[in-house]
Amino acid sequence: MQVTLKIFRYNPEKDSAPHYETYTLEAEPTDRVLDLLEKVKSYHDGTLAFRRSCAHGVCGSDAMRINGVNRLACKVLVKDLGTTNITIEPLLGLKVVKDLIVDMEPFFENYRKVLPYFINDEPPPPDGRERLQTPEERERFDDTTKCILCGVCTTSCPTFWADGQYFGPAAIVNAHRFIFDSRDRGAQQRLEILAQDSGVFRCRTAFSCTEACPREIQITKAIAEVKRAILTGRLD
Amino acid sequence: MTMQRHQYDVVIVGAGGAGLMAALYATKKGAKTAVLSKLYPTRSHTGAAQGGIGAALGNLEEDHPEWHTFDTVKGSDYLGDQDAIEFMCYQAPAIVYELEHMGLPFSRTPDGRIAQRPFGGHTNNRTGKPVRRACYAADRTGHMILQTLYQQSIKHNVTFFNEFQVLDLILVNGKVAGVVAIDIATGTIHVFHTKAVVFATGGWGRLWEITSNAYTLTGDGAAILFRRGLPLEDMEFYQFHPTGIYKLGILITEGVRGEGGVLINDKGERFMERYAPTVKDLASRDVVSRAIYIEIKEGRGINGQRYVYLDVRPETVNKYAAIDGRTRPDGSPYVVTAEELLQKLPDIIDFSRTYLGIDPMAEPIPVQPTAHYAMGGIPTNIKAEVLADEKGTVVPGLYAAGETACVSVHGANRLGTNSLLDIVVFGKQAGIHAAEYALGTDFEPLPKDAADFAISQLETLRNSKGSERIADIANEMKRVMMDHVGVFRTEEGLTEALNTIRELKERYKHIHLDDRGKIFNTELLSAWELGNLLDLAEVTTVSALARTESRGAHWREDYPKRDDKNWLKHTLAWKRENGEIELRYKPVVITKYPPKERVY
Amino acid sequence: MSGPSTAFKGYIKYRGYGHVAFLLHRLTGLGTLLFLLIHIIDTSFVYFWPEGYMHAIALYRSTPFMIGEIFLVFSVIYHGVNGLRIIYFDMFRPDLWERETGKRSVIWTLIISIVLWLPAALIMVRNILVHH
Amino acid sequence: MGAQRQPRVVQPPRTFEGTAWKWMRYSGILLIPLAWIHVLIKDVLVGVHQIDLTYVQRTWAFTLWRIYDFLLLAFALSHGMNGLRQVLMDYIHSPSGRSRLNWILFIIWLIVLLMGAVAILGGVKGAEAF
Ligand SMILES: Cc1cc2nc3c(=O)[nH]c(=O)nc-3n(C[C@H](O)[C@H](O)[C@H](O)COP(=O)(O)OP(=O)(O)OC[C@H]3O[C@@H](n4cnc5c(N)ncnc54)[C@H](O)[C@@H]3O)c2cc1C
Ligand code: HEM
Ligand code: SF4
Ligand code: F3S
Ligand code: FES
Repeated sequence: MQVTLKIFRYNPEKDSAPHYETYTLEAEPTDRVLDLLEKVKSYHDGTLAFRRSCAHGVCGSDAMRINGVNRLACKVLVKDLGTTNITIEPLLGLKVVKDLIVDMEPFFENYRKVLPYFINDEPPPPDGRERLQTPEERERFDDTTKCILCGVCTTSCPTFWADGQYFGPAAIVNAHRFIFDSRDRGAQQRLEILAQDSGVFRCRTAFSCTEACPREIQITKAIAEVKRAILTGRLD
Repeated sequence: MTMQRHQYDVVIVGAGGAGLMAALYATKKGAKTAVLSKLYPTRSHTGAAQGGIGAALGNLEEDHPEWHTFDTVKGSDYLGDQDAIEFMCYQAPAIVYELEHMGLPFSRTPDGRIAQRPFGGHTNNRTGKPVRRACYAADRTGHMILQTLYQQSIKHNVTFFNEFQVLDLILVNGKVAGVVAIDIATGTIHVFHTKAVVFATGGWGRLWEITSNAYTLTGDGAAILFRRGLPLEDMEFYQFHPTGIYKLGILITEGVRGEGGVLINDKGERFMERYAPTVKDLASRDVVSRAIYIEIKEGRGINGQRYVYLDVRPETVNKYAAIDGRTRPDGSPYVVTAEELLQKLPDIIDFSRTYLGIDPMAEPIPVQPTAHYAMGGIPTNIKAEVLADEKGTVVPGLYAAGETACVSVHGANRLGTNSLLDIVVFGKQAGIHAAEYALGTDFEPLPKDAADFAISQLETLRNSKGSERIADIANEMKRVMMDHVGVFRTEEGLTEALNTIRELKERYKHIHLDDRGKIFNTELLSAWELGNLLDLAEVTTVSALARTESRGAHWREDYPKRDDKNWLKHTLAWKRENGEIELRYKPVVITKYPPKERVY
Repeated sequence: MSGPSTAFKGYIKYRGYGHVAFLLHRLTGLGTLLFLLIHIIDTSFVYFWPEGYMHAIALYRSTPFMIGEIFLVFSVIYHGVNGLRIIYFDMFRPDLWERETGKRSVIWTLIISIVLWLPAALIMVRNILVHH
Repeated sequence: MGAQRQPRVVQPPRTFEGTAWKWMRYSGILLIPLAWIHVLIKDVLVGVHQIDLTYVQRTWAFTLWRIYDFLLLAFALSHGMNGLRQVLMDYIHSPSGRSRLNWILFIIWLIVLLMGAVAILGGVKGAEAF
């Protein structure tokens, strides 16, 4: 089958403003959009720039806007798009560096603000073995351990588009992962940070994050749980 | 070209599991440390690892580091160095607990301990039956390790230079003086003046057409050192994982077979019974990959095609578990439900749905062997110090760890779960020893022309006037490697491959780039990476051609027997000034386990 | 780069169920607020400036304003139904913020709002026809 | 395992945004009857053509309606103005800008609230004349 790719192009070394470029190519219905981009880069225009690595949705490199929705290019097959006209644009809310590549640094900066690491200064068990955790306690935060920091959610969030100071869903997801880990002791600190002006209460439950997350993390639910933890102080 | 300089005690190249572990330890030891990675750390391919990390914790049944050691030696087809293997397997429990103390969210047993599952080649040494040794976090173990180590790096304020691709190593008087890197976002060249360097750049699965490896696994570290006159060890040993998704190569973890999945041919037979009567589908990877190839070759691929089925439907699992007499730890018969499998293997089920449109709970998954793991690489000792020759001479200040290194703990064939173990154990060693070395020595003066070689490499590519496209050369290389330097090898095929690779290296000199810019010139860097791959393809083939025996992952149809008399030794390959590859050999360290025939 | 212009670009170009609900909730909320402000002021004229109040009422009786009023009623209904959805999920059933239930609830909210609005709209349309 | 388990409670941090968030929800619930009944009666059942000074005066003759209208005024205005504040926070990012915004909205809120309140209390001017 033939597909038409309309790709956002911007090279700061050459272009004064972004523009769109259209490419027509042969594709299989089972091709990933990433395969199409590789094809364009290999045989049509080597200057096209995009990030990619694992090619199967686990590294989080190739988040971009495909037909108006944030996705990983390696996790969308042509047949799933339901059209042969494919528009590909960079993520919204982050500075475009070149073509489909955006500057992810502000995203990671927000992530680092929520203390996204295990905090527990108590000594581990004297036998040197693992801290115990029941399967139920482990299950409590399982969903949010899946995050690959792809940025799909945060850049689909209308609050973040408008205000880059908002920590964004990805940061909250990673805070959630620790807040609800029965072994962790940093919940108080994290919740205090998240209760501030740029924290969870900026979430307008726009839900785009949940709809788009390639790891199918129930983000809005996680955010609601964090809000509730802040308001009630209960972490169950 | 604009250039910037930096000075650090220790520079770590690569931010996968090995690099991050090294970075954490070097930073904790007080060395001023920088991590350079061409990817954001969390994009590293460690995150793709699924099944588990091996450690004889004995949380579910009796197990001992000694058994782990023996299994690894046997799995390596006796080519692994037994002192190193013993070291790694005895370190394993402590390091897994250490990861847990860093917050790694392992799956749990009902009594709250780290959950473990069986994996290929890991056995109870008394009964020969599979043992539960792989510590796991669902089928996302590598993801959790990578995330946890990155989180700890943030906690300990590790310095990162993200999207910095290292292009060259600077040695002065045989000692480390620095590395040269390009800031991908700006195209600026940076020279890092340093006392110690740890290479942790991962594997090079992109040499093959069907691979489980990321686009970015192009063997940069190994190729850089090779070009700098250092040897590469055991390059002929490259592992093909038996179960990659048909045509795509995406990995389906051995954990699927650990949970009871079986391989089925076109006649509906569980063919592994014939190849490995005791452990069957959980035989080690080389054995299973070859079995699949033989089935395909003998016309028993599904519909005569080049794949077989991996069947993990609950009814199939339960049927064969009953036949095998498999039990739960409490002695009850092993019976699974779709929910349980869904919980233990969520990502596998997701991959099958996304890429194949099938539900593995209702249909079997079409699989074929996929290029997966480099057993060989930069020769190191247990302290992760890089070795310059067969006598064990150390290159002062140079360290390597992870998949790019060859300690050698995997010998001719790696057991599943041993790589994640390898990267944390030896990543830690590299971090500690690099920091200790750096804190006790002075900087070598950095030569003025330090960056010249790297710059000239890039400029040659950028300004090349040819018409060859990178993709054409790469595809041809991948095809010939798949056909002739894959699971089965012959002198004829290897020779043909070598000729083709050398032709491709000629063609590579006449490539054409569309992008001559500086900012995010990923085309330029892909071209540079292709150069690395071609170099590695050549050493791999030359090493394979010389080894006239079959051992582990290196299977020569024309020499189908293991030949301990002539070949119980490691290959070391050098690139000489004139471009020729020179091979030399060094003995295998054998301590407790004399070579025996390997049956599963 | 984040900022108002990026945000407006996103509002227009981004596709998603929850996104539509968010936009409608915001628009209807702001619309209602605008009307409310005007309405409080004009109602206060009954005390401060009764003649002004009659002017205002006359204005409200013109057709364009009466059509606007139909939309106002929709706004109050939609904003209320959607507000209830948000409140219910947030405070009582965070688990309903899951992908499928979340999407479905957006559609149901719209359906319920329209069902509640239609009879009111019919009556109001009739009012317009009767008076003009 | 007992000693291991974290007391799964923390001191709930109290912030303005948290309170505002709760406020939007509580006032929202109250506004359902308040706003809907008001709109139903005034815009749908009665209609602007029936509404004039006399109508207003008749309804406000009942104290209950005055209380009702006052509650509606207070809740709707506070809910709406806080909603507007939240919306504008999206577009105004600097702390100084935000504090200026808060003051401006607060003043508008106060003035409008007072105007409405005075009217409800005072009723139709010169009503005694009727
Ligand atoms: C799909 C899959 C599943 C696996 N499952 C398992 C399993 O279940 N158990 C197990 O034990 N093993 C498993 N393995 C193997 C194991 O995951 C890898 O061998 C291991 O993660 C390699 O780690 P590493 O740190 O050496 O390299 P990687 O994680 O690959 O990291 C390489 C790093 O080097 C950087 N880098 C590379 N080149 C350059 C350069 N030129 N300049 C700067 N930086 C550079 C990259 O940015 C990256 O950060 C699996 C492998 C794959 C592919
Ligand atoms: C009918 C009952 C009402 C309910 C149940 C309700 C509910 C809500 C809720 C829950 C929110 C918060 C949304 C969030 O935090 O994401 C909200 C926001 C808002 N409401 Fe209401 N509301 C009602 C009536 C009104 C009225 C009458 C007005 C106008 C004065 C109004 C104006 C607003 C505004 C402007 C916002 C902010 C919108 C945004 O943030 O995008 N609401 N409403
Ligand atoms: S929560 Fe989902 S969408 Fe957001 S960064 Fe993580 S994986 Fe990506
Ligand atoms: S898209 Fe944004 S507003 Fe909340 S529900 Fe998701 S974070
Ligand atoms: S390339 Fe890794 S997520 Fe798409």
